[in-house]
Amino acid sequence: MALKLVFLGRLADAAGGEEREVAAVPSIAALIAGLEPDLSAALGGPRVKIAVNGNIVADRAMFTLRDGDEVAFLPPVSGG
Amino acid sequence: MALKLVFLGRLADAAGGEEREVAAVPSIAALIAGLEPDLSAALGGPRVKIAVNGNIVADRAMFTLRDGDEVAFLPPVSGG
Amino acid sequence: MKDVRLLTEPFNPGAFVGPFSNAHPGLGGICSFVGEVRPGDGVEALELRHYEPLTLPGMDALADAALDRFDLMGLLIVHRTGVLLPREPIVLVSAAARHRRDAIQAVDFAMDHLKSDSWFWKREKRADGWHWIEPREQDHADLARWQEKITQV
Amino acid sequence: MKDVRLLTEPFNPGAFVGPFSNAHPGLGGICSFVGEVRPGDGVEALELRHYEPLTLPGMDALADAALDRFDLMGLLIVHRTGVLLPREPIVLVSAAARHRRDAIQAVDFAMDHLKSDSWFWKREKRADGWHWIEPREQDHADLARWQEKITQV
Repeated sequence: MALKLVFLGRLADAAGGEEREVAAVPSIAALIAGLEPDLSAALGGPRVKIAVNGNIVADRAMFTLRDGDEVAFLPPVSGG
Repeated sequence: MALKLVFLGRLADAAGGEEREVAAVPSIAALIAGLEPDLSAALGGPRVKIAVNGNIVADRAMFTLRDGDEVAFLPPVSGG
Repeated sequence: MKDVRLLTEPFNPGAFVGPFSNAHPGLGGICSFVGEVRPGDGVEALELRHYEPLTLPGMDALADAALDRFDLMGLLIVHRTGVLLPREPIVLVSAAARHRRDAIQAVDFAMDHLKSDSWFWKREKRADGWHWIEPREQDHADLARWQEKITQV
Repeated sequence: MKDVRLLTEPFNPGAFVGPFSNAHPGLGGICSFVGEVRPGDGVEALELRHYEPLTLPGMDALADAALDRFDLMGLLIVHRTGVLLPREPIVLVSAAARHRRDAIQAVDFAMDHLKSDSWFWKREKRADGWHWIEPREQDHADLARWQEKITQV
């Protein structure tokens, strides 16, 4: 009963690591709210995209997570 | 007392060779007029540029040739 | 022929361009771009991180878009990940086409999209440690060039 | 670094691009275009004639124009003359720059001018003999792109 979280770019610094496991929760909002306040704030911004199992989530408010999902947090990509 | 003529591209076919020597004449008009009629017609067209000693002639009517000059006849260059 | 690769080790662009060129015997022209880690500005190393489930499919979709948009015989995209030192190649794009404009434009198109629209996060190592690289406005302007063209057509 | 050459024998583009790249240790990107004699259409050979007193100075002036117009570290132009067989390289242009747009645009600029504005006369050998190649309208349109840009700036 777990979710795998992946933090890309500078979000890995905010999370203290590139990956972590957390107990499964049904919504992305609940997932983010359950993390440390600083990390929660960093992940919740509008510029952070979220991918679940390799697919970008279009509407995170409506998305239902399932046990075993891999949730990746993607900050804006770096410039050239 | 001669001029060296150089024929580029298809003008070499019209002249029957890439180079030839002719007796020196003072003007480009006289030079062209002294050649075979078919070649004369091919060289006189507005799309044929003329270089004397490696420099393109801007106003061929006003240009004075000198003994030993190399006169090159340059048709439009080929496309890519 | 479409050839898209992510590499974790240093590579020699010529070792890819030669076979790519030979694989398209009917080509009229081949355009290649190689981007390297620019030395100077106190940068000691560059790290490129990516997210496997998005990065390679994204590069593959970009190659398809270029093949669809330009009249190409083949497209090669090679991109490094991991830690790179100054002067190491980061990216190679090579396009083979019957006519030069398609080859040159496809490379321009692919590089603009790779630079601003692909899933790479970069950080630089300087004397005082690692620093993440932010998005650049110029990259978005470069990308907008291709969107305008779509609207104009 | 400016390097402009007319060659009468077949050449390997990689043998020029490698040393050219190494000669610019501070570069960010290098763009290269190689044009080859396109096989097919019944063409058995291509002959390029030139006029020495104009052709090489013209290529040199073109290189100066590109170096003046774009922010380049170096520009390499290699062009064949004489009789070429299908698949042999005719032309190589390579531009080294700090930033990719300058490198790519310089190659585009140099190729457009080499194709339509340089002193080469070409003829093709087919089963029924040699045929001179005429100017192409597309080449003039390609060249006009750069003149419009001057007016717009």
